[in-house]
Amino acid sequence: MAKVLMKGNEAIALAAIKGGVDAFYGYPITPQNEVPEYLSKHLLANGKVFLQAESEVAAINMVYGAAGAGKRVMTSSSSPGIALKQEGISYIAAAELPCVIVSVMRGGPGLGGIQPSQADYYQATRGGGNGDYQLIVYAPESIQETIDIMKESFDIADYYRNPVMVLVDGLIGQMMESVDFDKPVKERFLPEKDWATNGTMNHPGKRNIANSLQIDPKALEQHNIHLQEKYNTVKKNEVRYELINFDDPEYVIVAYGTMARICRSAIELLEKEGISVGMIRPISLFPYPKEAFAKIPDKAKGILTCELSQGQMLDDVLIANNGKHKVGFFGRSGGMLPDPEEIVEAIKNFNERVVK
Amino acid sequence: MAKVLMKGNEAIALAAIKGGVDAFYGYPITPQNEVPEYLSKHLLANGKVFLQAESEVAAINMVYGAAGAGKRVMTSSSSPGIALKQEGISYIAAAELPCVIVSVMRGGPGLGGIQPSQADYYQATRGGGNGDYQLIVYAPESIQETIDIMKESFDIADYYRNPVMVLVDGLIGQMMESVDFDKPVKERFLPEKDWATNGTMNHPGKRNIANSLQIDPKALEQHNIHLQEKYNTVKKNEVRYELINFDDPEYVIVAYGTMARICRSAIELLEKEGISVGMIRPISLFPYPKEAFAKIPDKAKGILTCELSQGQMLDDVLIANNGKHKVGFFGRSGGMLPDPEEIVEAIKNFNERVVK
Amino acid sequence: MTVKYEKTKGLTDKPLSYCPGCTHGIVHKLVGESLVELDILDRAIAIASVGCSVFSYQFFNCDAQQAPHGRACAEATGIKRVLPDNIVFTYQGDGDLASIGIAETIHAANRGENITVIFINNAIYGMTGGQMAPTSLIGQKTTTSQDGRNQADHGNPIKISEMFKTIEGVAYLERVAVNNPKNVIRAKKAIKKAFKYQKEKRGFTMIEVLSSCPVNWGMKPVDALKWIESDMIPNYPLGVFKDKGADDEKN
Amino acid sequence: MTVKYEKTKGLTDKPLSYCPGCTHGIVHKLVGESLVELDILDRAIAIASVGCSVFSYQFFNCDAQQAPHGRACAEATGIKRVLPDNIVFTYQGDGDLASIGIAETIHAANRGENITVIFINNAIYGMTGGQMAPTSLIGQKTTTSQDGRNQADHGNPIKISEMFKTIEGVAYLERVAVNNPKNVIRAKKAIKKAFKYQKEKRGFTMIEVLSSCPVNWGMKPVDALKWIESDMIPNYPLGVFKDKGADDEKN
Amino acid sequence: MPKGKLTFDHERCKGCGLCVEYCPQKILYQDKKTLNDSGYNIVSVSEPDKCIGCAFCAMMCPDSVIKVEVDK
Amino acid sequence: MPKGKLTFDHERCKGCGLCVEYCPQKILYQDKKTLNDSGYNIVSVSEPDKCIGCAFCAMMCPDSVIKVEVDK
Amino acid sequence: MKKTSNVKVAGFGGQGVMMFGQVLAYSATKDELFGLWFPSYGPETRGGTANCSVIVSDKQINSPVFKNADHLVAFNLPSLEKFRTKVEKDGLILYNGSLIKDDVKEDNILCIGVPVNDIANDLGNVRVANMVMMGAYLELTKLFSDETIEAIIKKFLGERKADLLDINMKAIEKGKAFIKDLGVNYA
Amino acid sequence: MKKTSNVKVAGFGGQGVMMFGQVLAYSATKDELFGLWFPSYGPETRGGTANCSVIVSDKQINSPVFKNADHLVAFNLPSLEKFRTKVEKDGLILYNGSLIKDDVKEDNILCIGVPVNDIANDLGNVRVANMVMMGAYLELTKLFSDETIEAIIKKFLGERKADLLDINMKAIEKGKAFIKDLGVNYA
Ligand SMILES: Cc1ncc(C[n+]2csc(CCOP(=O)(O)OP(=O)(O)O)c2C)c(N)n1
Ligand SMILES: Cc1ncc(C[n+]2csc(CCOP(=O)(O)OP(=O)(O)O)c2C)c(N)n1
Ligand code: SF4
Ligand code: SF4
Ligand code: SF4
Ligand code: SF4
Ligand code: SF4
Ligand code: SF4
Ligand SMILES: [Mg+2]
Ligand SMILES: [Mg+2]
Repeated sequence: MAKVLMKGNEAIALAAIKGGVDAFYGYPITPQNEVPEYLSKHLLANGKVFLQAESEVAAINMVYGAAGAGKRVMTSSSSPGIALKQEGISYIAAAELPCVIVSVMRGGPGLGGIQPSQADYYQATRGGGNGDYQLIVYAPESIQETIDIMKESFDIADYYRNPVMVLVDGLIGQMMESVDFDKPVKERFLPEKDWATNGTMNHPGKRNIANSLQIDPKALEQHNIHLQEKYNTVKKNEVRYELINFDDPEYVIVAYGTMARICRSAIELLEKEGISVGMIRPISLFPYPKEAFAKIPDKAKGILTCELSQGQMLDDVLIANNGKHKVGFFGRSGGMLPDPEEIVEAIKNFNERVVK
Repeated sequence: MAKVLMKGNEAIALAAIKGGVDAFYGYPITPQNEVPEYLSKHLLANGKVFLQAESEVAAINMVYGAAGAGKRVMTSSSSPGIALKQEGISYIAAAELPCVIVSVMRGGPGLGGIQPSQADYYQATRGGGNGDYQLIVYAPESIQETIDIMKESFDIADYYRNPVMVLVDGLIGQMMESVDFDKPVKERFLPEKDWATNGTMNHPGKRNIANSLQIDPKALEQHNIHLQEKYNTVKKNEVRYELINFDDPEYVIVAYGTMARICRSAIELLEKEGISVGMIRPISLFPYPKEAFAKIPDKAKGILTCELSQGQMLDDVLIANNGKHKVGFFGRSGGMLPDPEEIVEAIKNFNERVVK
Repeated sequence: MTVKYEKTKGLTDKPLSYCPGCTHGIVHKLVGESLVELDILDRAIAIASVGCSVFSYQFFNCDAQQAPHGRACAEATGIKRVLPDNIVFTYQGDGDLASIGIAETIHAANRGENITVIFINNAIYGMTGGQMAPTSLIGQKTTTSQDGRNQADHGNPIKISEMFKTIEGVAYLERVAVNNPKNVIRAKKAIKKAFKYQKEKRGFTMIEVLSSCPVNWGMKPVDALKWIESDMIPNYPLGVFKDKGADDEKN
Repeated sequence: MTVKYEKTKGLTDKPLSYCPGCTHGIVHKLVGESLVELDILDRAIAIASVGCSVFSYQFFNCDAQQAPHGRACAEATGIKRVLPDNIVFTYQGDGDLASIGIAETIHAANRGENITVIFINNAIYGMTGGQMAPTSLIGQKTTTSQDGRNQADHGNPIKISEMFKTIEGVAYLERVAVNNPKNVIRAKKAIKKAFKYQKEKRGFTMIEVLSSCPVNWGMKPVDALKWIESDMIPNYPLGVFKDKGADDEKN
Repeated sequence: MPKGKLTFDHERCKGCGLCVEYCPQKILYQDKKTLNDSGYNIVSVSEPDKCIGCAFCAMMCPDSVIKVEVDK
Repeated sequence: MPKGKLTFDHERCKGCGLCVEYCPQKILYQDKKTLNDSGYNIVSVSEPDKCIGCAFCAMMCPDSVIKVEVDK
Repeated sequence: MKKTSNVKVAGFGGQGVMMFGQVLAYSATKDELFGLWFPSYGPETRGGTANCSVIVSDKQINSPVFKNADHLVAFNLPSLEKFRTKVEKDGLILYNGSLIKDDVKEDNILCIGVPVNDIANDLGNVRVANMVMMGAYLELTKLFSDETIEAIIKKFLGERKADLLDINMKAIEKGKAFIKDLGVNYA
Repeated sequence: MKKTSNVKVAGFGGQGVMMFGQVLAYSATKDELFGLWFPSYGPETRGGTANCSVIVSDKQINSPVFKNADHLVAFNLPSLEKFRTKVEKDGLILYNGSLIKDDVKEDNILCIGVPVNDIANDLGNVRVANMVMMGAYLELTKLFSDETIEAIIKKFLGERKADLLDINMKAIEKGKAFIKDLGVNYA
């Protein structure tokens, strides 16, 4: 397949199909509507399942059901819609069921607006559902990268029996780029889903149960410890990030998604002005690429965290940095996108932006 | 009123009445049921509003309505129930409406269990709703402190036009202690609620609107900046914490709620063994008492974060500490409560517990 | 010369945000006129829902709240319980009321909350660009039922008024349409009556209005009104489904 | 000697977690027996809901999932759509189904999902200690209606079967009670028929079972069954509300 | 028969044509030559004398463009 | 009339008394003297010969304590 | 009295375990001491075992959780087995001699069986067994005066069950008498 | 061509603004360049102004957001006013001369009005005004060949509207002719 021009949301949908999705359950919300629209057409036509649920709450619980039944299943939504899914997500993570959740972020809080934003970083990485659970969260910067991750995400979810969230800002959902669907996906050994609740006829002598209730606190603590061990394995194996212009950076930018792309251009502009700026671009937000920060040269003057929010990933930057360098913040929000020149300014006035 | 023995949940309810609550909307969930049960009796009998909603989602939106109408209103719930309220909470914060949300934490994730836990720290402090918003979060350690904070919380909510969350673990909800309801509350100047949507007859010539929609990204960004400024004021004025045994501590524990009380006893035991351990006890979780960390002596050997979770407040400790001291973690979860002796052990084996 | 018809004071002067020929605008006028004629505008509180009418808080000339998607009836309940003497109404689309918000609507009805619900059934998700609504007709093409809705894949069109008439707390319930002057006049009567009942504290009142979405139906505005007649009304018959006060209302 | 009655293989051997005399146990048996008699146990998937029956995944002798409070029908839909040849059923209390889960239940019914819903109406929130349910009777004292439920403060008891019979996608709907042997036999027939319809892919089937909660009603188990007769049945009349297959089922 | 007089708030008009369609006298038309600021063709009366003041046009106008006065 | 024979799985019994109440022959009783491991009084048959094997007792028992065999 | 008493009360649901603990906590409050009570239910609210912890102290109570109890009051065998190893040196184990037939022995711990069911049955109401135990407990620990306890029990019974006060107080008396008869001393 | 062209296209909803931009991005992809398109809707989907950004480049595209456009294509006056100050030095402003009567002038920027509505009306279909503009744009920028554009437009129209291909291509021709007649040179 040659390169094609495709809208981000549609590319997400097609990539899901290539990733082997069996069922989609979701509810309309801007700016992710092209995901269900595309899938409604192509899944039903191929004997797969598409269902527009009555709400986000229903959708995530349909996902629970189908995931428990052993199928590859996904949902997609945007900010307030993801908020409504938090209870269900916590259940799915607790029951260790694999699924893929696409979150296309818009401006908040509340109903907010429909323009691109990254103000749901907390929502993705710090839950909002109850208890100690984690999603595996990827935040691609381009439609191509979104496709590659989407295709792989079902394998990753199955491998860890954990929900994977693909987190993009609305711009990635709404823009069109030239992309290629044929990049191969890393092969993983995926064991049989012998835990699937698909009737004992498929596994005689054994009842399969999808469950998150552990009324005995000892058992529940044990389960929590097991989950943490799993998350630690994820931390060891699934960290992804890109280092850009890291030869001898004077400053280091940390940014993901669309913001990272804007910063790439800013770095080029700064280069022209003789200011060498590197970038850590986290691709996985959980696990967060803490180790990348160790690679920042001691003499670097500071780290500028750039987000389309009022400062959420900033927490992880501060934790990863752990006091080593000065950390500054630049953010736009509510759907406002900075141009590269604004980032250039921010670097030049780094000292005004230091938070710690 | 002399001291009375009262169950935490009932004390929360009575304190809310003393704090002037006009209306309660909630949905049953263990371990907070005595809150609505007590209020159902005493609010209706006094011509106030009590309504058992059809769900947590409905309840939080009833709260939105009544808060927008200018009344003192609250809800209460527990872990999965709070998860369901996240969208509504984001709306209320975005629309800048005052209300009080009581969260009585149980073990998670998912349905989990019904025993005490502190695994909803993220849920309380990092949202889960969409967008950049903050609740003002208090985490008392005793029923007495819960009462005092509950009584004050309505004033604080009104003052900042922001939701206040009172976050307790299930133990505080379920236990009984000797308490006093008469402690006076700090006086605050509370302006008229001239923004209340109570009919233009009450404010002729001006329409009042409770709203979180800002379709113009410029306006939405402006609103976000305004919110951040408000949160910064809160950070300046409303930080609360207690320093315990801070004369010359060898180690410093950071703990809140029930965990802090267990640690108090552990500190006494350690003192007997000649090990001097201090404690920072955050009372406000947002704003987080970062400044307290500056008071830790340079030569202290480390900071032990103790939580009834797998490590959530730990993030704020790491951020506040910013690399200055070694940070360790001790946690129990799923409803398991450590006894003071376990904390003693943890301090003695601090080095095994270091995370950073 | 006497004024027979002019822009109602029940609406603000702000131009409506609806597409050309969208009958959301007609219903807005009927609501505004009713509030003025019953002299309750200054104690009215509108709840705008999420849908094309999300901006209706800018149009109804009274206090207003904007509710999360589907939760208008919960928000209205919250207000009405603390302000029982105000007039509280919601304005909700079929996605908002019949899909995500069905629980809140049923329970407000069942409790007999003394509020009025204006329910705009346009058989589509207008604001989000034309996805299937629970009320979309069998055979109707939408962006999520591109080959036309069929029962097996998408389920049946939901009959809200038929369902709500079984609910005890409902005081008045009528289905109307705004597709021609005669029906608009009937719709006005129904909406006004619903508000009158609320004023009289009779309980939950709801008017289901068959309304057009020319843009997402892919029709000219006039054709859209004809489609209401030819396709919607046969599936959603007009009429009074419940009237608790019918006896003392016979004038 | 032939065995006339013994513990069904449709249930596991685990002792039930219900209080003494709670009729949740009777309904469990009827479900288990039906699955065995229709020979569908090995393709059955039970959805346990949140309520006293939250542990029912330990009791039904088949695969099972445990759903978030109120969402059993959504979960069942998710499963049934990907495994259309399995038998999927939910077991839900009145808090779970009629309060928080009413939206998911209505929409599953409206889509005509080919699942079976066992709806335990015991007029109370059992598991959480006796709060008012939407089905609690007027006058009934609960921990959140301590002076007895009254319409003005708490709303009306909701009539689920009456409401659901208006929904197109429902294939079979009956209200039964398990308060005496005669009614238990009727209940068994209804539950079995519902599963039979599902096997035949006729659509959504639901059996509303009037059931006891001696503990939270504050009654002895036997008195609780008498209260079903004297107080519940008059408010919730038994009978078939809908039977799409009545014609070809007349044997 | 009463006589009607129409006044248009042209800037609010969106050119949807509902008034034109539902005028029983068929005396309204869209003026293809005149655009308002929003770019819509405004509506005019072809034979004002034939107006019976029924206000159907105004009633059907979603955007409150038309004021109807009658003389009776 | 058929004759019935009952077998009890006493450890499952919770002493609720439903079987006792709904036995048409009134031949079941709670044995106040015998507790099972869970502390409940178990159920016994006073006049086994009168049992008609209707299985009402078993049907009403929520905890599957009773097995009924008939001889016909 | 010892400055702080950590008490564990355990038994079957329905044996009045929670009330036993609460009476202690209420009494502490009445006597202007600090009282703290908290329950720990088994997996299900119904059936199973129930236990609660009580702390009575003359100073502000820190940890509500304690590793070992000073006093264990066990109403049935499973509870005794569960908690007997978690009693402090010089502590007290009071157990239900009616249900626990074997003698209980632990080093450095005073172990006393009280046949509370039998005594209560003799009084004509097995449900006051917990108050028989209360009598024995108070006789040993001397924590609260009869007046204090009576006032609290009165409150517990409320108007609806006021007629039960007598039998409850009688049960306490019997419990005290049982200890006196044994001639053991603890406090 | 310049290595990267940042293009802003703006106008009323319904003037074919989005399609104009997408045709450029599709053409880039077809020619194995990198193409990027993104929309920015006004507060409401309906009515109001609409605009989109397009980037065509021979290398991987970084920032999708640009401060100033190389080329502004403005279909109405509000759009022109909104974006005219955000065009690069040596850039190009193409505007709808049918709706914008006054002459447009900006320093160091080539400003050309094309009466696209009039030309499209002459062709018998005002809806192809955007393709008239496309013709003018391509004649000036030389970004894509006629074959590329024709293939893309064909795809856009699909089978249902295949009969409109002719008039669209004619519109492009007319746009090109208009520029040729002016005798301006840009690329
Ligand atoms: C929680 C949530 N889910 C989804 C949306 C997206 N959304 C906005 S409007 C709408 C549908 C509106 O349709 P309807 O209620 O029928 O109103 P109409 O636009 O047709 O008048 C949806 C799904 C949202 N804003 N919030
Ligand atoms: C989201 C959520 N809300 C509330 C609860 C608490 N809860 C557990 S069971 C229950 C009510 C159960 O009542 P019902 O469905 O009638 O079942 P019953 O116990 O009466 O059989 C509630 C509210 C919960 N677990 N999750
Ligand atoms: S999208 Fe449809 S419902 Fe919404 S304003 Fe336009 S025509 Fe009306
Ligand atoms: S609480 Fe009620 S419904 Fe629940 S098991 Fe006990 S008796 Fe049954
Ligand atoms: S008032 Fe009646 S007759 Fe006159 S223009 Fe309007 S619709 Fe036509
Ligand atoms: S109905 Fe109103 S908006 Fe439509 S064309 Fe007539 S005057 Fe204009
Ligand atoms: S089988 Fe019938 S007669 Fe025999 S004991 Fe049981 S209920 Fe009584
Ligand atoms: S019905 Fe069953 S559980 Fe109840 S007493 Fe009889 S045998 Fe025991
Ligand atoms: Mg609609
Ligand atoms: Mg119930």
